[in-house]
Amino acid sequence: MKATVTVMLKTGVLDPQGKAIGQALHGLGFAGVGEVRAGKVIELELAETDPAKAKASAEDMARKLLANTVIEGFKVEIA
Amino acid sequence: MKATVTVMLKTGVLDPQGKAIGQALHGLGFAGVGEVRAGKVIELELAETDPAKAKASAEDMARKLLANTVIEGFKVEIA
Amino acid sequence: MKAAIVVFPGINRERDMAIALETCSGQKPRMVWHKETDLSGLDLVVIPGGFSYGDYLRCGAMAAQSPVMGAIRAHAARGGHILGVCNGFQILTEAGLLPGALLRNAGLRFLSMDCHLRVERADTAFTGHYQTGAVFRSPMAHGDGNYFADDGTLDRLEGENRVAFRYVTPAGETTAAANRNGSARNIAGIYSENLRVLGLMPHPEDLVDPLMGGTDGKPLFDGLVAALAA
Amino acid sequence: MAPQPNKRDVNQQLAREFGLSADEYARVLDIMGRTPSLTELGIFSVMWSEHCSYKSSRVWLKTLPTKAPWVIHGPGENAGVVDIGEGLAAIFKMESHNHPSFIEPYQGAATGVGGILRDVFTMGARPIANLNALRFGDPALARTKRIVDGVVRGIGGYGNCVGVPTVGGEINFHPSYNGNPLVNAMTVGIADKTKIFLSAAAGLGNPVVYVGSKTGRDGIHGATMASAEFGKDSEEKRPTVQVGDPFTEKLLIEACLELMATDAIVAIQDMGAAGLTSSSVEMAGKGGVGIELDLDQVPQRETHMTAYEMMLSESQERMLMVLRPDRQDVARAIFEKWDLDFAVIGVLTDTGRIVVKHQGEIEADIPLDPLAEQAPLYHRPTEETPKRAPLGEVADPVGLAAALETLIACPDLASRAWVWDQYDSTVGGQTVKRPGGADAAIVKIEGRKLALALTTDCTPRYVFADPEAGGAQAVAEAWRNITATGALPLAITDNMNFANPEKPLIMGQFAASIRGMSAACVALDFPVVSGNVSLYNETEGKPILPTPAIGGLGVLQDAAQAIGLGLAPGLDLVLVGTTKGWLGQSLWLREVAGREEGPPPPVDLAAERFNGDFVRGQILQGHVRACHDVSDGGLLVAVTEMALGGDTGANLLPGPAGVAAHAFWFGEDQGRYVLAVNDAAGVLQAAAFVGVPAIRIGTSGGAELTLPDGTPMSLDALRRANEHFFPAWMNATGQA
Ligand SMILES: Nc1ncnc2c1ncn2[C@@H]1O[C@H](COP(=O)(O)OP(=O)(O)O)[C@@H](O)[C@H]1O
Ligand SMILES: [Mg+2]
Repeated sequence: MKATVTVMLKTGVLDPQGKAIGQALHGLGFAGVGEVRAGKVIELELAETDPAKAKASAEDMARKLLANTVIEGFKVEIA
Repeated sequence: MKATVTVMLKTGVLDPQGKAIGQALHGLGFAGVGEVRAGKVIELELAETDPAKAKASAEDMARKLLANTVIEGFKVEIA
Repeated sequence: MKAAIVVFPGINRERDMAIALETCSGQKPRMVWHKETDLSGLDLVVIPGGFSYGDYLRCGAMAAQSPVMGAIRAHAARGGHILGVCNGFQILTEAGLLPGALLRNAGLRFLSMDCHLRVERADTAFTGHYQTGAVFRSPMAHGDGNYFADDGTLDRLEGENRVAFRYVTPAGETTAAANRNGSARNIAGIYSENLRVLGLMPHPEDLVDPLMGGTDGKPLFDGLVAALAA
Repeated sequence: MAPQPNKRDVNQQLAREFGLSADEYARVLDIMGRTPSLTELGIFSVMWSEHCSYKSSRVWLKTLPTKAPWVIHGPGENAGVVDIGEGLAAIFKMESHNHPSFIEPYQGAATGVGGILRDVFTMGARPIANLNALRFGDPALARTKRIVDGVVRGIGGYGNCVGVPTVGGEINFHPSYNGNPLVNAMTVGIADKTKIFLSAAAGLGNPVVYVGSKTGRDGIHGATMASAEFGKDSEEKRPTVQVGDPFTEKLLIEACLELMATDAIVAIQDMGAAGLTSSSVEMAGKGGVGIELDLDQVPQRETHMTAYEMMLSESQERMLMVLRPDRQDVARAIFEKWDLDFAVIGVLTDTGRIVVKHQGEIEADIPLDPLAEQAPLYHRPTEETPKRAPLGEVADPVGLAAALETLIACPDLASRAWVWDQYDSTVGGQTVKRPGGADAAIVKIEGRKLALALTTDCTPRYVFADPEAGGAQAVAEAWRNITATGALPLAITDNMNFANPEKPLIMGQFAASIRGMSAACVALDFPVVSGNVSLYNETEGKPILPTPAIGGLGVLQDAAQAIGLGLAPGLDLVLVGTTKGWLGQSLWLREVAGREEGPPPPVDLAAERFNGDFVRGQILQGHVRACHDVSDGGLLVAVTEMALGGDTGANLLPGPAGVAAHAFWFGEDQGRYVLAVNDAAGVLQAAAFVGVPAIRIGTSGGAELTLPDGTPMSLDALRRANEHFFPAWMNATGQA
């Protein structure tokens, strides 16, 4: 199965990269762009075939390594 | 609307980050982890209310700025 | 002083650190490979700078999961002293041995230049050879040195007097311009509760020889030697 | 099973797509005595490419002076090796990554740094410094900005991560580089001079070992791939940009150096351009042995890779070694400790052939001698660049103050701090003079007093106007920059960046540059020990300025003797060298008078040497507190840079009668230095005694630069002007 772990900075944590992207988009003439947040996505090929177990395992990976929960939140999707 | 742009390295392009994450997961004892790919996700708040237009606009942003199309591909989701 | 330097794959300032420690203590530190698990009998464990695991994913994240971290925790639990510089600081926060996190520099660029640091307290093993309020120069070189912690944590750090150093002007003022990486409250380094674990972003170890442009960093190591020499 | 590109018909048409001329293909047929396989054709095409065979440049490169008593290995090895005393050798080379940096600036520059590092540590040296030489197009173009941003990030991203300090470099802007930036990277390493590792394979039956990263389809020649019939999944197989992995490189450095401390290695070579092909062919060829490769053993990142793809892949961070069979296990253990792939992929034979096997088939079987000896060699026609008409009198339109303000703010002279602030220049703890601190970077050898002085130099506008004088000037400037720190110049590496050699004028630029460089190398005892050639640097028929970038290396017995360029208060300023007021091709002429005309300043090599030896002597005797050579922008710019460098003003005296003020202060006459000394009288007397021209031009002190006409210029204002360009340019619209 494929697990996709999306890691974003928590609200309240300053995101200079998101801010810079927002500014650059304005500079390029894109109007109507509000807040921009930048995060990471990690795609994992898992041998596990049970979606629930795969999800639990990916969440475990996220907690232990993929996200730093002091500053980041995460979300796991299984496909 | 919210647009989520996911940017991943194209297949065939070396992904040193993904490789290192994969090794670290093995080191932590996670079995059954195959290929790992690391990418970026950019969440954009858009003033646009028409989903099709929002998507087209986000794709344009991805091509012009968010993705480096020489080595990266992207995907846009609208919510 | 029995000191060791922990080497993770990708660490690259271990030799700088060894030179500084040897210069000030006259003894070569023990170099510890990240797969070792016994750090008993040491006075000081240093996690030096560099790019452990390439800084991939997050700086310090993978190193914080290394086998040696168990021994480092045990050393901390024994009341041992730990110094984490740059990547070492990032690793200590990722491992939860120090609070907060180090985010991308506010300007999103790597910063390699000298900065000025103000010593917030001179009564720790690390700062005994400085005066409180003293300002010293130090090289820094990092892409992710923007110290972050939530307000509650920051208030607690300040309340407990656990801020070790702040980025300041040469005159000692905590201005925004002096705080190039955007750190919360100009924080450049912090202590653990027992004041025996210090993490900081700049590299005092690269300024212990007048040939390299000064000895501003030397008192930190001299102080450690004086405090920890059994 | 994926379609087999190896089954593609090989014929003259395909050979042309692979870049082989009809003649060259005929020679291939002759050598092989049959139609080559696709893999064989691929091997011939890369080995006979300009990049690997130096077919257009070789006849000229051979004329470069490459010998001196201190040269241990000149051109021909992975990098040049010079004896620096105390049993140590400095190993260094410069290499271009121009085209990749245009396609993908970050990765192009990053992999350029990675590649040159491997050329140096493959010889047994620990890399201790990186430098670079960069040329970009017109700053007014958005594209230029994007390229500069990416290249600078890429160089920093790779060098900072591997932990080798980036200590120097140079940057020029000119519209001729609009579609073709130049990214030349240089690495310097240190080794025990009795433990230099070479690439000549030896020992029948010895294992051929592959270490490092896995092989993917990176950088396989674009034209080749695009025209091959790959079927449905051709998108997947498009040539891919090489991505650098500095973390793996760092592990590779440590693992190789650890292995080199044993006696396991017989020969070693990095896999650079044309990867497995050039490394295996060159190692076997140099050793006069045969080699057999079993591609099934090659660590692979992707599935269904063909022999052709594996042989031509330019995946980064890989090395090829020949090991002593009884030390194979020692070696394997070291690479496993560092989490790197280690695979025995072949064996040395006595056949004199390279044989490549894959999945039970022989994919290539080529005799090595003819592959090397019958490689094409061209004496391409040359045409001399016409001499420029003399400039004649040029009136001063604005005066000294306004011209100085313009010059120090212009892109070619503006402070590069924005750039070097992104490079870790102190890692290693041995950087005595950082970027901006002296004319050459000074890096000490750990645990010793001994230090190296390092610089990169070239003034392409001079080379364009007069390739011979420009070639000599580039070498002379490198020598002068090293001298200005007190170090003794020892040797150079070069990176010959030129346009299309099939055009006689371009080939003429190349030949004349080599002549000029050679003359300077001989006169200054400054031989060439390594280098690189990058041709066809043009887009849409627009050639770049000819750019023979020079990387210079010098040595200082005691790092404490090195001096910087920053002024301290209370010193006398002495100008060494003759000033006629040469404005031809000067920056003043271009930036202030708006003209790019005239011949460039002539280089009097005898005077250059004479003046430089005098200056170095004064420095080593301890008479000089700061020193700066006079180059781009002329004397007033040099003094301003010294003032800003030391945050100390100066009071300048009028120049001699007979030279117009603007020509005296902005002329770019060669062979000159500004010295800041305690005692001008002593230095002037010493100069007079040996016949070196020297005059006192002012004193240092205060917070202003007071021009000879009495105009005070505040250092703060000058600094603002000098530091404005890069940050303002880069922050103009947000960067992601
Ligand atoms: N312009 C030059 N001047 C002197 N030596 C050169 C020049 N160009 C190439 N060389 C030498 O030719 C050899 C092959 O260079 P190159 O193909 O760049 O090596 P690599 O395969 O390591 O990339 C090296 O020894 C190099 O120093
Ligand atoms: Mg090589």
